[in-house]
Amino acid sequence: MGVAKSSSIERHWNKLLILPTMIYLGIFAFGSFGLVLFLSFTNIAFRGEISRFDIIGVENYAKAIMDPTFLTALKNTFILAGVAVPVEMLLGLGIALMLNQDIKGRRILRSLFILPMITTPIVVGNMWRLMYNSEFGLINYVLMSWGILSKPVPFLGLPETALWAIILVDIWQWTPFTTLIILAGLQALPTAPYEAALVDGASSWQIFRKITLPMLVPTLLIAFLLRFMDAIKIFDIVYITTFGGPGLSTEIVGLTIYKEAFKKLNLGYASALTVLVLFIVIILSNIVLMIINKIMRR
Amino acid sequence: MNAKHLIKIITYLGIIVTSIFFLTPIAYTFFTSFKTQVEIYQYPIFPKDFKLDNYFIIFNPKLSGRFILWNIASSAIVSFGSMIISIIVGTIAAYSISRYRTGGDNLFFMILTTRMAPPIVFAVPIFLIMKYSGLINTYLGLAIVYGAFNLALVIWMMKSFFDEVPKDIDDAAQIDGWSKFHVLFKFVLPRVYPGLFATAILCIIFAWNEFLFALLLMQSPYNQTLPVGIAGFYGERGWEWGQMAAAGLIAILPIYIFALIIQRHLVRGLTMGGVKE
Amino acid sequence: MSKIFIKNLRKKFGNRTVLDNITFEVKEGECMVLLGPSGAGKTTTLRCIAGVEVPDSGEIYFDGELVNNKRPQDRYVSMLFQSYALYVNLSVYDNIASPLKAANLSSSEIDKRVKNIAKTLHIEHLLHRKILGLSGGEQQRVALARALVKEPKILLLDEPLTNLDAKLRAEMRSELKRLQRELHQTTIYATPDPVEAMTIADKIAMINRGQIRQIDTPENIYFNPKDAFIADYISVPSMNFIEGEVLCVNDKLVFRSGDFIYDITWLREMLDSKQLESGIIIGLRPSDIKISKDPLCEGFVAKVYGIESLGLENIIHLKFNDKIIKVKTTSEESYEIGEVVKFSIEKNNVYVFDRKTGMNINQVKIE
Amino acid sequence: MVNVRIENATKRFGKTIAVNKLNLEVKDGEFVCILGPSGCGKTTTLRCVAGLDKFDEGHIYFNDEMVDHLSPQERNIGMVFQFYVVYRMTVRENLAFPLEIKNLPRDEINRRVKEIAEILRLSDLLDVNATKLGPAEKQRVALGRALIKEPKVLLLDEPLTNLDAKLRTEMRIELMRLHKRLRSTTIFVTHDQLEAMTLGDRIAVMNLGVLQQYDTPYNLYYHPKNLFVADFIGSPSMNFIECTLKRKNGEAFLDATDFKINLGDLSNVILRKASSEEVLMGIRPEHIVISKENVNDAFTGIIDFIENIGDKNIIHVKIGNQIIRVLVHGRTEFKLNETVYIKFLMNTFHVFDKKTGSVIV
Repeated sequence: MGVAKSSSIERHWNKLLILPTMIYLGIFAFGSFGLVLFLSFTNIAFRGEISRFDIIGVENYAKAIMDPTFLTALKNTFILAGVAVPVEMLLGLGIALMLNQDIKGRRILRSLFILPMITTPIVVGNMWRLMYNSEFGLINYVLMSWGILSKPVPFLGLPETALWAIILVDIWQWTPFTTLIILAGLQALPTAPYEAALVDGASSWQIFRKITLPMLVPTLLIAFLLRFMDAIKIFDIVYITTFGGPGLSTEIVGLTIYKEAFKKLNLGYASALTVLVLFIVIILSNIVLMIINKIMRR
Repeated sequence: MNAKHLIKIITYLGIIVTSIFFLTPIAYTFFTSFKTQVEIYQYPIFPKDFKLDNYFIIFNPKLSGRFILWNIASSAIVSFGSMIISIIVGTIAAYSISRYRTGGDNLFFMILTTRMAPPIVFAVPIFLIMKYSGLINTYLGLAIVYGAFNLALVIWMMKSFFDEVPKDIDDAAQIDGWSKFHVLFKFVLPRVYPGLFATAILCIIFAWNEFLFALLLMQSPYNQTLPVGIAGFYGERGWEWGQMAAAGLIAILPIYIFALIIQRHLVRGLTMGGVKE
Repeated sequence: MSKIFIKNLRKKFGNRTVLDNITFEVKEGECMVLLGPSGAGKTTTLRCIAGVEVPDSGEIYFDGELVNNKRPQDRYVSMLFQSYALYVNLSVYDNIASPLKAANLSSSEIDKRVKNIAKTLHIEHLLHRKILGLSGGEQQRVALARALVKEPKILLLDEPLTNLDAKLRAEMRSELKRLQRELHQTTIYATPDPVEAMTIADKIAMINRGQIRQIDTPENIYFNPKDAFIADYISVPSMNFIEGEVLCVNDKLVFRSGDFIYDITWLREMLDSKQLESGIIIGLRPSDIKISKDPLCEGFVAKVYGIESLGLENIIHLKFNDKIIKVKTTSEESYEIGEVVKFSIEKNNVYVFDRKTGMNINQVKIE
Repeated sequence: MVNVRIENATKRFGKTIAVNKLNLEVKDGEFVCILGPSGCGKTTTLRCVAGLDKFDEGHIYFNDEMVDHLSPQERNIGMVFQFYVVYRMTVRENLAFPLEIKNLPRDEINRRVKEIAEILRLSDLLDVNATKLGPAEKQRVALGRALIKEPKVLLLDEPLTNLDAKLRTEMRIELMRLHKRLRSTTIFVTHDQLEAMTLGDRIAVMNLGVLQQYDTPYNLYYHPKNLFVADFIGSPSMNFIECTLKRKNGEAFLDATDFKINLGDLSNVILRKASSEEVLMGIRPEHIVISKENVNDAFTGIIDFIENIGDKNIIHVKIGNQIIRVLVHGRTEFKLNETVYIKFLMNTFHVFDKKTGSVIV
C-alpha cells in the first residue's frame, strides 16, 4: 500500500532533497577516489599537459613501501599526532575545569581562547616564524634574557628541534578546540550528582575523580577522535614554516604527496601514496571507533 | 586558608598563564606589524610607535608587488559562493536525513568519511578534474571544491538543528493542508534560521582559511585567495617580516569578528553536531 | 461530520508490531476513546487515520469512502498533538489561520472563522500574542482552535491533557466533552488515563500491544471487563488479584490460595474442566472489600502493612499470605501499621478470571 | 537525631522572592512535608537546609546550633533528589560512597552496607551497576546512600514524582514504614497533596514563598486557614460560591443570587468577624448530598455533566448560573439534564473573606 495518488514530487520528496548531495559527493568523493585509484597504477606525469601515461601495475606501491621519504613522513605525522593530541587533551581538560568555575570575565576569556583555533593556518605559521626567529624572535629573546639560552637557537632550522617546534604550534592552535568541547561537556553535565556527592560529604577531588570524570568520558572520546583525525591532516603550517626541512626532519605525508604530484610532477606515484594514506586513515578511524564503542558500552 | 581558596588561587594563576600562552603570538604579530625592517631588530617586543607603513605598503601593488585587495576580493567571492552552494545543497539533504533517515547508516559513514579524510588525498584527482573541465583558475571552480568540503559540515550541523524541531510540526502543517514543500520552507526552515546563519558563517570561515586547493587551483596573482597571497614575503631585502605580520592580521580580522558572532554554535560546528552547547 | 471505519489495520516498525489487526467504527458525532498504556499503538492509529503514517495493510474509510491513498492534506481531518505542535514563529492568529490559508480561503472568511473559534474557546484576547509567552493551558487552547477551525470531518486528539497540571486537566476534561457534544464532532481521543476515558468517551476501545481488547461503553468496560488486564487498567485504585486453585470438596467448589479459602460453589455453572484444573484468578476492587477490627467478625485475618491517604478516604494495604491487598475505607476509621484486622468480600463484587488466559469468566453478556 | 529550626528566612533570586520570612520548626523524629505548587519556594527551602543554597536573611539551627556557615559536607545530612541520582558504580559502591569518604574501616562499611541493603531490599542487586537499574530501584539506592551515614536530618526533594503511579504508591508505603523504624527527622518536599497527606506528621503549605499553614493533615483538611489551603488540599477540589452576607431578623444568611444559605448558630461569629459583605462560601464535593427527591432546605438544580473517576462520580449540578460539583460514590443512577436536589451537610462549609482570602469560619 502506498500513497499512490499523491503527486510524484511528494512521493519522492526525501530522495529528491538528497539527490543534489548524492551527485555532488558522487563526483567529488567517489569520482575522485576512483580516479586516484586508477592513476595509482599508472606512471602519469604532468607538465602543463600529460607527458607520460602508461599502466605499470603495482610498481608505484612497491616503490612507496620502500621509499624512505614516505616512511619518514608517516613516522613524523604519527609522532606529531601522538604527542600533540594527548597534550592538547590534558591541557584542554585543565583549562576547561578552570573556566567551568565561577570566575570573573569567564565569557570574555572564552571568546579570547578560541582565537588560535580559527586563525588562518597560513597566518599561524607566519606568526610562529616570527616567534621562533633566531635573530629577533620573541622566544629566543625571552629565553636569553632569562639566561636559559646562551645563544640564539633557530628552532625551526635544526633537525633536532624542528618537529617539536611544530608540535608546539599545533598545541597552541588546537588546545582551544579540546578546551571548548570539554567545557561544553562539563556544562552539560547534570548538577544533581555533583550536589548529591556534596551532601554525601565528598571533597572536591573526590567529586572530580569519582563523579565528574566518569560522566565526562564520552565527551573526552569525541574530542580525542576528532582531534586525532584532524592532526593527521596537518599541511599548511608545515608548508609555510619548514616545508618538511631541514632534511626530512619535519616531512609529513601531506607534504610528500604534494611534492611528488606538483613539484616532481609524478602524479601516478603521488596517487599511490594517496591511496595508501587513505587506506591507513580508514583503518585507523575504524580502530578508534571500535575502541570508543567498547568503552561506551562498558 | 582552606582547599577552596587554594583552588581559587590555582585557577586564577592557570587562567593567567593560559591567556599569555594563547594570546602572545597574536599580540607579538600585532606589534611586529608596526615595525620597520630595521626596528624589528631594535625593539624586541613593543614597537617604537604605531606606524602604519607596513599596511600602506602591502596594499600598494607598486610598492609590494602583491595584490592584497584582489586577494581579498577573491577570498570573499569564493567563500561566499561556496557557502551558498553548500548551504543550499546541504540544508535540504539534512532535512531529508533528519526526517526520513534517508540513506541510513551507510550515508552517514559516507558523508563522515569526506570530512575525516585528509584534503591532500583529493589533491591529485580534483586538480585533474578541474584542469580538464576548464574550471581551473575560476572562482566557480574553487567555490565548487570548497562547497564539497563544507557539505559534510552543513549536513551534520543542520541535521542536528532540524532534529531539535519536533516532527509533530511537519505532521501538523501537513494535516492543516500544506504540501511537503510548504512544510519545509514555511514552517520548519524558519525555526532553524539561527542555526542556518551560524552554519553559513562557519562555511565562510573554513573557505576563507583554506590554503592547499587555493594554491593548486588559482594560479594568477590576481585571483589567488588571501592565504596564498600572503604566504611568502621574501623580497629584495630578505624576509619582509613587518609586512608579513600586517598581511596576516588583515587576513584574520574578519574571521575573528565572524567567530565572535557565532561563538554559541562553534562547538556544535567543530564536532559536526556531536556536542551541543 | 463523518463516520469512520477502520478495518484490519497493521503496522510494523522494524520487527516490532505496533498495530495488530485494528478494526473499529466510530459513528457520526461520536467520541471514541482509545485507552491503553504508552506504546499500545494509540498514537500510531491516529497518525494512520491522519495520513502522516502509512499502514502496512488495512483500510480506512471516511463515510464509506476509502481514503488510504489520500494525502494528509486531502483528508480534512484535524489532529491535536500531545506536544501541541504550534508554530512558534507565527502569532496565535496565524497559527489558527494556518489550515484556512492552506485551503486558500478569502482573508475575510479566514478572519471571521478565526475570530469565531477564538471566541468559543475564550482565547480572543490572545490572538495577537506570540506562542512562546503562553502558558501550557493557553497553548493547548490555541492548538485546539487550530484543529477545530477548519471544521474537520474527524477530530483526532492525542493525549491532549497529558501536559497540563492536575487541576487544569480536570477542568479541561469537562470542557472538552461539552464542546465535543455541542459541536457534534466525530472524535477519536487517545489517552492512557482511565479517568479521562471514562469521563469523555461515548465508547472506549481498550488497546494494548497493538491489539484492541474490548470496545464498549465506559460503564460496560468498568463493570464487565473482558479480561484481567482491562479490569486492572480501568480500576482506580487498581484491582487486587489473588491467584489460586479450584478444589472440589464434597459437593462444594472451593477456591484456595495459601490460607485463603473461599467458597465458589456459585460459579459452578461457569467454570469448564480446564479452568477447574489450571485454577482461576479472583479480582477484587479495593472499594468492594470490607474491613473490620472486630475479631468475631467473619472474614480473613490480615495485618495492616501501610496506609495511603486520599483525603476523605484511606487505602489500607493489608499483608495477607505474603501478598498486599488494598482496601478502601473512609478516613473516619483509623488504623495503625501492624494492627491485625479482618477483611471480607461479597460474591456480587468478585471478578473471576481464567488463570491461563486471563479472560473474565463471569462476564455478563450485554448486547 | 535532631530538631531543625528555620528562623525568619528569606531568599531572593534577583527580584523574585523565593522564600519570604519563613519560620518553621521540625521536631526531633518528626516527618514534615513541605507542600505547594511549583515555584512556591519549597525546594529552595530544602536546598538551604542542605547547604546547597544560602538564605539571604535568617538562620537555620540544628538542635540550637546555628549551621548557616557550614558547607553541605559539614552538615551531616542525607538528601534524595527528584531525579534519582546514582553514581556510575555498583549498588554496593554507591551505598559505601558516603562512608568511604569518612575513611571508616572496611568491615564497618561492609556491615552497614549489608544492613541498609536489607532494609531497602537491595541485597540481591549489590553488584549490579546502579545506572542499569529501574527508576524505583535507583531511588531506593539514592535513599540508601542518604540513610547509610545515619544523618541528623533526612531531606527528600520530590523523590517519588518521577515514578509511575503504581511504584509511587508502593514507595510511599515503604517510606512510611522506614520512617516508623528509623525515626530520623525528615523533611519531605512535594507538590502532591495526597502524598503529603499520606506521609506527613505535619504539613507546611507554602505559596509564593509564604507559609500558609503548618498543621496536621486532619486540620488542613477540616480547618483550612485560608482560601489557598482550602483549594489546594482535597481532590476533587472544593466548590467556591460567591455570596453576599445579608441579615434578616437578627439572623445572618448568605445570598448566592440563585439560592440562600442560612447560617443559624454561626451568624454571630460571622457577623463579628467579617470585614465586608463580600464573602466566598466553600464546600467540598463530598460534603454535599444529592438526590432525585426533594427534601427540606434542598436546592434544585439540573445535571450539567457527569465525570466518572473510577469508583466515584463527580456530578456537575447547575443551579442558575452556578455549577456545583458533588461527589457520589459507586455506580450512579443520575442522567444528564435530570432535575436533582442537593443539600449541604451541616457545619461542613467554610466562609472566607473575599478580599483577604482568610477563613471566617
